[in-house]
Amino acid sequence: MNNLLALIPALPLAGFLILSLTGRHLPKSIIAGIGAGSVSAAALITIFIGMQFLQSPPTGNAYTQTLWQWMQTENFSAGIDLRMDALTLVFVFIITFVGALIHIYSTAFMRHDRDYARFFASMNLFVCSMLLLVMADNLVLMYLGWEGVGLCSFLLIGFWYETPANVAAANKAFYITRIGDTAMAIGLFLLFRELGTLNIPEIMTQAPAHFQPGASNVTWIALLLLAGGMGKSAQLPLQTWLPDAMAGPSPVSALIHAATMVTAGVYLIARMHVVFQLSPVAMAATAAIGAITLFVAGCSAMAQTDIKRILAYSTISQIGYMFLALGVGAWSAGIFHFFTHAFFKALLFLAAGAVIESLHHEHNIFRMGGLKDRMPVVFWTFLAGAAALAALPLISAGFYSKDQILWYAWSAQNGNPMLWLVAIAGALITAFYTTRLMIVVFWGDMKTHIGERPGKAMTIPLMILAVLSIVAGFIEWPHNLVHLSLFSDLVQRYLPETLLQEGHPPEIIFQLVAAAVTLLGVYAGYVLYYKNTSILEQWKASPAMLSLRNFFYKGWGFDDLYDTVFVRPFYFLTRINKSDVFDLLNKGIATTSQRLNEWFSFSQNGSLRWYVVGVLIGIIFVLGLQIWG
Amino acid sequence: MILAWMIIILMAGGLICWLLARWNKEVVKWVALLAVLLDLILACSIWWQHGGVPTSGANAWLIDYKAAWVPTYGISFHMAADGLSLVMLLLTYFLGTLSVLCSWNEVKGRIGFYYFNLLFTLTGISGVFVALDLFLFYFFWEVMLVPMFFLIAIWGDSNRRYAAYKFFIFTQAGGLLMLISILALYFIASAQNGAFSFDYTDLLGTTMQASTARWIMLGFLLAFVIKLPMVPFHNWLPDAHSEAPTAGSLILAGLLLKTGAYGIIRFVLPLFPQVTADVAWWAMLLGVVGIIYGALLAFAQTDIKRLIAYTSVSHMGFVLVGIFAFREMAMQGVVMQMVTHGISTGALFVLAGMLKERLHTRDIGRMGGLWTSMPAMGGVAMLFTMASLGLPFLGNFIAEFLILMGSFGSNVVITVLATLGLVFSALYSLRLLQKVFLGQPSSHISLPDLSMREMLIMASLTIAIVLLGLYPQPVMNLVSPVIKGMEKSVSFEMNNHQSVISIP
Amino acid sequence: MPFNPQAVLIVAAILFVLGLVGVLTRKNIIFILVSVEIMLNAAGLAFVAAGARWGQPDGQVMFLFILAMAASEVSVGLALVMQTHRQHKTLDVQELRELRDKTEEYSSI
Amino acid sequence: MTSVQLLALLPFMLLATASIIVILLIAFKQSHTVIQVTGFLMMCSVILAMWYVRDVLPVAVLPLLVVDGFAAIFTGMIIFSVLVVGLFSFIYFEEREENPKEYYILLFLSTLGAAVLTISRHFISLFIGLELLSVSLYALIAYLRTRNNAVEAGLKYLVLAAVSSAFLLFGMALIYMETGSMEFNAIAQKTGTTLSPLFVTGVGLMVVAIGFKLAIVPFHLWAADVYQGAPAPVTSFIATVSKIGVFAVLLRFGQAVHLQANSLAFTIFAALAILSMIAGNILALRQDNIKRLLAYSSIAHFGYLIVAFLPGNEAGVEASMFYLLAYSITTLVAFGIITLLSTRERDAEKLEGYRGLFWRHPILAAVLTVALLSLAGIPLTGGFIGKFAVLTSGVQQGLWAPVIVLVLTSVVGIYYYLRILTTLFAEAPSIAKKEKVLHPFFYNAMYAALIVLAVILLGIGVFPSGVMNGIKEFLAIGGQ
Repeated sequence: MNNLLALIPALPLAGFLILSLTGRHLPKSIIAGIGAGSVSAAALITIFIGMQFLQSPPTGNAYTQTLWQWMQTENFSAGIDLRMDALTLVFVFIITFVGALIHIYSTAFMRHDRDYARFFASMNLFVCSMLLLVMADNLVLMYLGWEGVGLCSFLLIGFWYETPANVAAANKAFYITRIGDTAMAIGLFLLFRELGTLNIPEIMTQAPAHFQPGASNVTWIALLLLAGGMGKSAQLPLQTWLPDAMAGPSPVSALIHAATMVTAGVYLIARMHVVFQLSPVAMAATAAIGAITLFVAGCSAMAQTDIKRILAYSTISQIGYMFLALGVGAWSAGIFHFFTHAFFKALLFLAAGAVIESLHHEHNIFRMGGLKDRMPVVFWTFLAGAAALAALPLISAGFYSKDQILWYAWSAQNGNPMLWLVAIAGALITAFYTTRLMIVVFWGDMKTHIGERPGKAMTIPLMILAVLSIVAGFIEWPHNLVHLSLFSDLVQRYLPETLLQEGHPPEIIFQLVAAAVTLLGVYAGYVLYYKNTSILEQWKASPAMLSLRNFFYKGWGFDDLYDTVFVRPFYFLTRINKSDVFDLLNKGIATTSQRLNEWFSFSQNGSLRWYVVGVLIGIIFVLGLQIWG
Repeated sequence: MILAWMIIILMAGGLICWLLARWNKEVVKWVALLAVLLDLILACSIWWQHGGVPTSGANAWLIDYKAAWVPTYGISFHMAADGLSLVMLLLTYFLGTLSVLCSWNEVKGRIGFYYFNLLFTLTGISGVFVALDLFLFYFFWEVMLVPMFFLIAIWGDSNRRYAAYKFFIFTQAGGLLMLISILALYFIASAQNGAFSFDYTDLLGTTMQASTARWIMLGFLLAFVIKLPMVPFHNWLPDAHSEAPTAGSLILAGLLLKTGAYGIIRFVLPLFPQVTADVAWWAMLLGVVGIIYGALLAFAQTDIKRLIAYTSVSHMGFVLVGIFAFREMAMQGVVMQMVTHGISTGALFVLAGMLKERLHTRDIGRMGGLWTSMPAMGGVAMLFTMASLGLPFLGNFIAEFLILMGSFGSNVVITVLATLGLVFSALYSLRLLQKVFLGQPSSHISLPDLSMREMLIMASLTIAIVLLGLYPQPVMNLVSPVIKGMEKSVSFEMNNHQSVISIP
Repeated sequence: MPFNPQAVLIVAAILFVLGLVGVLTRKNIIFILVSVEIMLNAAGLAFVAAGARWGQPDGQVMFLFILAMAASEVSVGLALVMQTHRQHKTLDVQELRELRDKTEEYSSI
Repeated sequence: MTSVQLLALLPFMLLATASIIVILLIAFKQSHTVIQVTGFLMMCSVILAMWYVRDVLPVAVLPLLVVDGFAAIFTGMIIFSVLVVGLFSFIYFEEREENPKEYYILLFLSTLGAAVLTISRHFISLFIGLELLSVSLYALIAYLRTRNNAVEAGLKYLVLAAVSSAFLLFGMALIYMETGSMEFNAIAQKTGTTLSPLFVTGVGLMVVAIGFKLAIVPFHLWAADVYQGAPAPVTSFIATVSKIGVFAVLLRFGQAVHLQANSLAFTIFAALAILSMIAGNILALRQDNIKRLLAYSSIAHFGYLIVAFLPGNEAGVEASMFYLLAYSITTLVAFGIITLLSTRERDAEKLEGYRGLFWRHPILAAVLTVALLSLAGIPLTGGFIGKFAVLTSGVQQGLWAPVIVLVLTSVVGIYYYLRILTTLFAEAPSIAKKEKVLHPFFYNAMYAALIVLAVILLGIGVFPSGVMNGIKEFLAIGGQ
């Protein structure tokens, strides 16, 4: 069983190697076979292992496999060691399973592309690194995966590298995440200095003994790790790269920038939960960042016109929910939301991709419309996804996960009403912009003529995901309704229980409020964009609303801010010093010696008389030394 | 003796190349290749014999060869190799082979003299790595200068003369100051031992007042940091690197810079343990300055080889930080950095050379979108830019990670600043990639992708860097006894009097 | 009257300086040669004085040598003067300035 | 005059007879070749004689001369240099001068002067040697009276040399006045350790003459002009033989009266050394005329030599001897190549003329490269060991100021050597037409000689111990 672990990342890796080395000479069918096949095989193995795990839990609730000694010095050693426990299982399942679906979808979606092989090579490499990230037994190996997914995201965002904008977006993504990574690296150094190890289980066991709760060092560690997470998961203030990252192909957005990579931060925090629990400050920071992010991103999502940007901002905001959940100590709820979110957000991106492709790469939702009847499959699947995103009560997976978070935001150990308020506002906004998206894209009259419709290879994954984004929620019900909690039981083999605080209102009230707010949001969307759009016209007239809209549209102007504060000064600094100030020193020396040479040469003017004077000067000098020396 | 043979083989090979060139141009290349390969094999055989055996710290010498040279001055022909030297030798001959290969078609004129110089440069370098007699060391230190000067001055680019002068004069200045220091140390030691000797082992135990020691140590250190190079003594590097022919840049970046680091590790630390501890803080500071300053300048450059040259300044900053952290882990990282930087930056210079062969320009403004026509080269370039920004699973990551984690224990603030270097390295690396290989194809004439020979070069470099990234342990095993031995003499416990600033 | 070497030495010094001034000030090569002779003889005088002070013949011996040397020197000198006159049609030393640093002709590097 | 003394003086007598023989040969209308060959043989015989008599050394020929190991070494160097110079001279003068024969008389005479300097330990012998050297040099410099401003050079040298020897004589007179003796050791005994101001003034005046002959700043102004104006072989003679002789007597005098022990004299020499190192190197920086450039570099090099003179101990003497050896070989090589490349009309003194030499005459260029590297003091060459020895003696005495200046200025110096090197290796403008060799035998002999010299230069650079031991042994003979 343990020996199978290595296969899971190894298969995509093999796929990557084959495709990158020989890919350019292979026919597309074989490329597709290798690319999608490797991931699917990995998915099957995962499911197999998962079955085993559920039926007969291994000792210590984890399978482990040691491949080889990576590096070892006197007091530090890191190995290429894999580990599969409950938390890992959830992530690996999502990565391989959703990944496989997306690969299958891509085989059709990318069929016209010149660099077919390069695409699948990069995708496979991504899956491999992502798997390493979540299966790593020590933080160094995890950092390897962490950087690896960064690389792949860079490669895939800039996949169509001939358009400068795409390359710029790719670079931006890499730079900003790199900032987070650097913070995380420092965190690792500090952690190592304190504990003398980077092996995750050892950290989990030693940390409580070594730090007393709230100690400054552990807070620093937690905050630095959090910063790393914020970078990868596009949380404020490092969120600006994700909307631009939509420059990549839609499957990439679905896999990397919705389902898996962007949730790496969530994984990191959950993985290091012991450290975080030791530092209330860090927990509070996590929750606060989550709350602010989900609100800010939600607002931005309302104003976008590019379908993928809308989804991107909604992703940021949903991950905000996850951070909020982790922050308040609702560990399983956070992971559960990741679980459902992976399905419906991947679905939404894939469906959006289908729409975009059949509308000749039209991204602007206001030039879409009326697709309801012409692309029924896409419509229904998209609807399912949208419902989940908006968290329609009871019938959507999103409800079950998000409702938990809302409830814990108030009532969990570190929760408080403020957080709940923000979260509920976020829910309202989410429902609103989801409805807006649905109505504008699928209702109304058609504005762009449809090209070729998506084929089976694209629709089937859509359907599977659609089903999942309905039913995935049913494995975990609110305690007061049905007593079914398969998911939390599973993940709480690794994560701690969610502790509630005393004296909070009964849960049912929260559920009703949440449901009501969601419906309200839906209704608002319905009114504004379908029933009587005149209101919008009035708003467009008023400058205040317009500027507010632009403010949201620009994502609260973070980009301009960073541009003025960091980018421009940096460029200026480098430009003025292009020719290295220190070089002036050498140039100075050179010119001085030239001058000296000229002066000395005057003495060599060929005049005999002057030469005698030279001798005279010499003798005067010598005698002078004797007299005054 | 085998060490002496390595030197002799190279020298003989060089002379043969020069003489043969009159009759046959083709044979010359093969002779040169053969000579270097032979040495590579010899080095590997040493590794084979001694690599597995972890020798005890005190006498970590795997091979030791000594013969009288100038007895009147107590100068002996003393060569020895421990793990560190061996690693450096392996690197030297590996890159040496590649340098011969990559000048295969690039160099047209005066082939014989070219390979003569190439092989003599390698001679000097490998001599530096094995010389244990300080006079001999200085001797080789200078020997590697002159042929390199010719390589730059004769086969270099448009501005080659200026670059060659600068290179020679900078290094010569450092070298002569080191010579004075060597002499001073020599007399102090001989006054104590009663016997005149330039032998490393005899000079090791020398005791002197702090002030004297500081001056002498500075003499050594200056020579080495100029070679390294450390800001503000780095100005020779961009010119030399950008003007030199490809093989020249490869050797400069891959090997010559390493002689500086090697010198610090081999001589400065063991000979002057106390005073080095006193300057450690400043050295680390300048190292960090180098990291960031080099990165900023690299970002600004438009000449591809200049850009890569400045990245070397940045990377060598890590070496400086690591050495003066006085931690075994950091020291391991330093050695790794010497090797991996040699490989990765060398590879980048080779790529630059290939681009120049195809496009006849070094200006990245006139490149762009080359991936379309040269996907293989693009892929390799991607790999090595990633290496230079320290991506895991490539060797450079191991090096920088160990250096930073090691020095974090000894000086937090410096290390944090140095870690910021990772961000800057991402900036310049991606910019390089973007300007050269990505974006709209500037020229529509399709360029030939990697040839078989170039493929061979790049494949070997790639394999090396990936192997070092995924399984660096052999190298670390090789050097750990050396570092342990130094730990004894230098007593890394010095770092307990350093400022360990704990975070508030 | 008592012999006072210091006085003679001073006289010699004065002679010597006179000769030097002559060398410095005269334009004509022949006069320069003459001035040099004066300087040499001043030295000779000093030697004689020294020899007299110690009551040794060495001073005079040296003087003889100096005379001989001066003669030979002048002979070669005059030969050169003739050549100079033939080639440059002048005996002005300031005219002899062909050999000097020609900074204006230096190349850039 | 005992037989032993006569035996000891045998080499010098041979040297004297050499010039007489040449006169006779001219009288009997012998050809240039014959004279050349005879001269060559005579010089060889001198060396053999020196070797033959080495067992009886040291022999003092009271009161003027002393023949000891010290003298033997320097005379050896001088004769060796003259051998090479004579070889160079043949083609050069054969092509340019209708009657080249008298040249050899003068050459051997001035050689005799230099040789006498090395064995002189008395003011009179010193004076005679010096004048013998100079007076014949005046004629030598101006020997090719019609070309290349030789006469101007000769005249300048004559006037300045005469002035400087006037200073020398006056200084001697002062010292004699003070001490009542003209013999070095006697002077040393008279003065003891504390030197009276008059004495030091005398030394100061003598320094003028010595400094003038060695071309030390500020008595260096003649050097460039004379180097440029004189025929190339004569220039090499000035650069080597005369300087060796004068430096020998300076060393001997210094050793005898413990000049360096006197702080004042020490300061004077240190100052002169520093000045020479700086001025020489700076002056050479952008010089385009190789002969002038070598003049300036020689100024710098004698600055270095004075650094080795400053300690005034055995190590210093050995160092300076080795340095002089390496330096004279190097200079001979350099001027030999200039001679070889000179055309009938003008000497090959323009740097431009050397552009791309390596691709036209690879061997010559290689030899010249070795010479230049040796001048620059780069390892593998004798020049490096020389500089190393000098530095060693300096550091041992802790003469930090001169040593540091030495290092820094030699860094500056490297620049102009590199300039020549890069010119040598620059791409040739156009393959110059091969002018046919007139005297193949001597041409090839000279070619061979140059190669041999280069090899020797490398040899003493890599394995200096043989030479060093030799010097040590001879000095052991020395003790007066």
